[in-house]
Order: sequence, then structure tokens, then C-alpha cells
Amino acid sequence: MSDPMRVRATEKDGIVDVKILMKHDMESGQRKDASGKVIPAWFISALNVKAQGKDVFNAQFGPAVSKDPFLNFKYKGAKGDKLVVNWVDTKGDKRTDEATVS
Amino acid sequence: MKTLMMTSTKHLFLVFLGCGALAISANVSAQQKADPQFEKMMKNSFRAEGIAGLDRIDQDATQKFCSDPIFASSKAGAAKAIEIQKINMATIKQPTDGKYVGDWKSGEAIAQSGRGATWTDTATTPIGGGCYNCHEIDKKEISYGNIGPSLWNYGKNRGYSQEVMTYTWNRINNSKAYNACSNMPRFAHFKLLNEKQIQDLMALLLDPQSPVNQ
Amino acid sequence: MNQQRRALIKYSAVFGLMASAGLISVAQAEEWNKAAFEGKSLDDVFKSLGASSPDKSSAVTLNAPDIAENGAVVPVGISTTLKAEQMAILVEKNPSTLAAQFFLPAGTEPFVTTRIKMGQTSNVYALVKADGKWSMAVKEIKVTLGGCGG
Amino acid sequence: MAPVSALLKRCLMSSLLIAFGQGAFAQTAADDIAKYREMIADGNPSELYEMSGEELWKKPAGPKNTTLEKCDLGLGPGVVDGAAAVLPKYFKDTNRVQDLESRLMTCMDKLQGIPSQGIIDAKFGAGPKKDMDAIVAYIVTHSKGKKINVSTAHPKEKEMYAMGKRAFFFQGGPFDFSCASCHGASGKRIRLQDLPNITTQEGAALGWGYWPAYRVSSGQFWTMQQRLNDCFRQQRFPFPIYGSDVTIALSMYMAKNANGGMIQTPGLKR
Repeated sequence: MSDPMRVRATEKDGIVDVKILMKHDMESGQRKDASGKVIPAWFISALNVKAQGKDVFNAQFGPAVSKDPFLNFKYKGAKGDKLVVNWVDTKGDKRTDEATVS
Repeated sequence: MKTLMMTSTKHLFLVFLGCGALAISANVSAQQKADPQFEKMMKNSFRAEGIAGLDRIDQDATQKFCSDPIFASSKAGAAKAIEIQKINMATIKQPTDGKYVGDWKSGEAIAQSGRGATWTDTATTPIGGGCYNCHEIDKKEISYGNIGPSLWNYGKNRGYSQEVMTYTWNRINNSKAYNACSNMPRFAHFKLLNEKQIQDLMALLLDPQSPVNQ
Repeated sequence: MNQQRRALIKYSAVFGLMASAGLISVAQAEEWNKAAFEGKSLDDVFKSLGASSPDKSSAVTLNAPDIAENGAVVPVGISTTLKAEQMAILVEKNPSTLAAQFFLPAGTEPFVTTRIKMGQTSNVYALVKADGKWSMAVKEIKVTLGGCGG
Repeated sequence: MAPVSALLKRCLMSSLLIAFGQGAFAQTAADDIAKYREMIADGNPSELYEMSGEELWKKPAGPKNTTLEKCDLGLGPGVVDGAAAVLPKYFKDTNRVQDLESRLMTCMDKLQGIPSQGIIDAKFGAGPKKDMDAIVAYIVTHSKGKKINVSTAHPKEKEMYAMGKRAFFFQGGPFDFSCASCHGASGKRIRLQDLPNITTQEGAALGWGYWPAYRVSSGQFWTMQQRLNDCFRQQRFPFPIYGSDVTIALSMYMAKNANGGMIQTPGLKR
């Protein structure tokens, strides 16, 4: 099972600032291991964020997003909003974490 | 100072010897003594891994001398430094084919690479010169270190005389021949670079066509 | 139902999984643009995004450093005064040009920051789609060699 | 350094600086690098390690199925806050000076029954060392903002400092490098990376205070043990054994020199 995400969300003047750190190797398919064999691509390909059950952000990643991906976005919301963050990777592994806007 | 720099390396070298000779007279401090406890710690703290054997922490005279900066910078140390420089000068061989200048393009690649000789390398991993780690060389490379002096316009400033050739050859082969505790590795002494590679590095600095001299 | 099943089969296994797991709605999965992520040039990606030739616009800001100390992590942000519904980051000299794209529902600010890998010094493009029209900003980011190199 | 070489160095450096304006050129690049660092500072992936480290600290493990919550890191059993700011330190129960990692190995051994050898032999970032990395991230995060306050009052601490100092200047290997080759003078860089001068308080605080750190170049969280290990690799030395005295002695030398500086861990490094 994958490691949890770190989700920080703070509200100011009606705007919620969301920062997400995900634990993922984001293998690009360009790297070689010690024996010279190409390490196959394996990366988070899509991410969805819902606030109070409604989509606020969708991202699609290619292999060029950095290891342990970081995302920062903002939406119109309020303190106490319940965020649900989902991602899925190219092997079908997935992860869901929740956070409350402070 | 600027003029001194621009004239010739020989003059620099003479200043050098002059200072060294002055320093020989007084002899107060001595090199730090062997400390059995320290040696025991070093012996017990490392293990061989890949090509990096434990013999790598057996010091030669130069390394031992330079591991004691207090003594090395003392007056007595200055006399010893001359001795160390002589030992190192004696190891330098001039190019077997009499050629000092090779191909600056290969030289640039060698100067860029900082690889080789670690325990994650193999005996056949090409060893780089790692020159940009410490020197500015071709101005186009903005990622350069400053532990050593800039080498931009190296030949353009010094000229391409045999004197400059020999000095530079020697300095790349074994920098400790001129400065006992130079931070620069002894590339020929430890067989880090071969003769061809050193000729190519020479070209980077001393081929009038090299981008360094534009 | 039948129609939906057929649609699912068309997607890569991954997105089928995503959809069947209920993580991402079928509508979104349909939008996932495999061709765009496999594009090897700016034109490939522009075409796949339906952005034939985006205009450079001062309304789009690409927030990124001039020099990256390491190509493995290059911070890149896009913001705009336009009412953005979609954004994308493209790296001209990467093996695959499109790094990431984002979909912003109404109520989400036209702002995003992420981190990308760059194999070498390259132009980086920030694309913004607003009112069905694509605009962009471009900036060269220098990727430097660092450390001892060993 | 011998006066001769000092003179040569001064001649070369100053004349080159004047003649070619090297300083100004490098400054622009340095400013750009500073901007880059500022941009990535927000969102340090060390946090991901810290999260799992906290879990591991509080989760029963090992043959004794015990947590680490009673581990004495120097400020008493179970005290995590500020513990990293006083290490390395002499511990009576083991009768030796220990750094964070070697002390954690003692706790894992004594409290949980996990033998240290398996941790020492593991590859970095794998197996029990992966857990160790996370636990270290958790501990050091709880010293962030604390003043570095390392003691050399105990004779064994004093001795460790002296040995660390000697090890710092010890040259060896085919490159003739010591720690001091790169970290013994101020204002120096390798490529575009600033090299803290560990022989000064300011420089030592910049080094010691920012490690352990997440390295963006490798995408890994590195403990100080791993940082030192890779320094020795680049020095072309043989392999320093995990938790060995030379690593603790060097840590003691750095930490003591850094006294009064601020712990900023976990850092975020190139």
C-alpha cells in the first residue's frame, strides 16, 4: 500500500490554499538500473480533489512530474470544508486521503 | 599583481621559491605525532567496498604532511613543503611522444566529468578531471566552482611558449610539485588521467582555437 | 450500460481501473489525453490539446526560476488573469513534451504550482485555455550540473 | 598552508578577480540559484518521511513488540522535543558518545530486541534503514528552531571532538582529499553549490543545522550518516561503517563548532 499524502489547506478571505505532497517515485521510464536495464515508467497519472463532494481540481500527470509530487492550487471555499484527494498511477495503484480546511 | 600574472609563470615560480627559502630558517613547531587511538578509530571505522580498498587510508608523505595544517603553515613546515614538492616533481614524466597539446573537445568533456574512482564505480569507469568543480574554464559553462582560480583565457593571457606548456603540463600531472598542499588531485601520480587525457586538457587551456582562448 | 462498457474498453487498462474504482468519473477519464502525453514535439501536443497555435499573451504568467540547481525538481507555476478552465505545462526538450495538465472547475482560482523534471536546459511553455481559446507564456529555464558529479 | 602557496593563491585569485570580473558573473548565477531554492522551500517532502516516522516511533515492533516511546535520546526517556539539538552526546548506559542514528540503534536493540547489525548492514533507503530514515525525520523535525547546544564537558565527548577535528583534516585516497579540502575555507563553491566552512561557527551551523535533509537530486531523505557516507564516497575513501566512531567524531566536531546556531532540520537540499 502506498504511503499517505500530506494535505494542507488553509482559508483566507474566502480563498482556500491547498498544498499536496504525494509519496511516489514517478519513474520516468528514462532511467537505467545498475545493470543497464531501463526501469519501466510508473507514475501517478491522474489526481482529483473534491471539496464538500464537488470537484475543485483535476490534474493529469506525465512521467516528467518530479518524484514525490507537489501541487498547490486555490479555490473559493470556507474553513471546515472537507477535502478528499484521490490519485491513481499507471499500475492502477491508488490512494485516498482526507483533510479539513483550517 | 596583474602584471605579474600576465608576464610568465616562471616569475611566479621564482617568487614561490624565494618565499620558501626565507621560511626555512626558523624551526619551531613539529608535525603532529601519531595517535594510536586515532589510528585505531580510523582502522575500525571503514571497510573496503568495491574498488575502494582500505589501503586508501594509508597515507603517503604528502598526505600525512597536509593533514596537519598547523604544522604545514608553520616556518618549519615550509621547509618540509619544499621537500614534499621535490618528491612530487620527481614523479612527473614529460609526454612520451613530445606532444603537449591534444584535442580541446575531448578536453572539455574530461573537464566536465567528475566521475570515477568511487566505490560505486568500477575499475573501468572512466575517471573525469572534475575541473569545472573547482575552476571556471569555458565561460559558456556557468556552473563552475571557485576552489581553484579561473582558467578562462588561460593561453591567451599567458602565451603559448614551451615554458607555459611545461609548467601547465606539470601542474596537471602533479600539482603538489609546486604547492605541497594544493587542493588539486595528482592526476598522473595516481593514474587518474592518462597521457592522452592530459594532452586533451592541455588543449582546452592552451590550444589557441579552444573556446577558452577566444 | 452497454455503451459505457464499450467506452471503458477503449481506455487504457489504467483508466479503466480508475473509472471502475469510482475514483475518477468516466467523463474525466474520457478527457485523459494519452496522445498529448505521448507527443514528442510542441506541435504534437498543441494538436492533441486542440490548441493549434496558441498566442503568446501577457495575461499568462509562468512563474519559474531562470536557473534550476537540479533538473530533477524544477518548480513551475502558472497564473493568469483569464478565466482559465484548463492549463498545461510543456517542456520543449523533454522526451515527452507535455509534463502535466490541469482542469479547473468554476470557483477554482486560475493558479497552479507543481514541480517537474527537465533533462536539459529548455524552453518551458505555460498554456491556458479560457473561453475555448488557448494562450501561452514561454520562458527558458537553464538546468545546471551540480555537485561533484560523481 | 605554507606562505608560498598562500602568496600564489592570493596572486592568482586577486588578479583574476580584477582582470575578468569573475565575481560579478558568479553572483548573478548565485542569485538565480537562491530564487530556485526559495521556490522549492515550500513543500519539503521530508514531511512525508516524518509522518511515517511518527507512526514507527509509536508502533510496537521487534521481537519484544515494544514501541520506541521510552527511548532516551539524551534528554530523558521519551523526550523527543529538542533531542537532536544536544546530540552527539555521551551516554552512560553504553559508555560511548553517540549520534542520533547510533543512539536509535541502541534503543531498537534494548527496547525492541532488534539487533543493530542488520541495520548497519542494510542498504541506504532500504529495509531497516528505510525505517530509520523515517524515525530520524520525525525526531529532527521536533528540534526545528532549537539552538544547537552540544556539550564537550565529559572527557569522552572532549576526546571525540579532538578525534573528529583530526579526522576532518585527514587526507587520503587517490584524490588526496580531506573534509577540509572542500569545507576548510569560506566563500567556496563546487560548481554552483556553496560549501560551508565547517571550521567556523557560521559555516558549521549551515552544515550541521540543515542536515538531515531531503535531497532533490536523488529524491531521497538523507540522515547525517548517509550525508557523511556520500562525502567519503566523493572523497574516494573506503566505506565508512554506519554508526562508526569516525562518523560520530566528525558529527561531534561539526555540531560543537555549530553551537549557538539554529537547527533547521529537516532541510531541503539540491
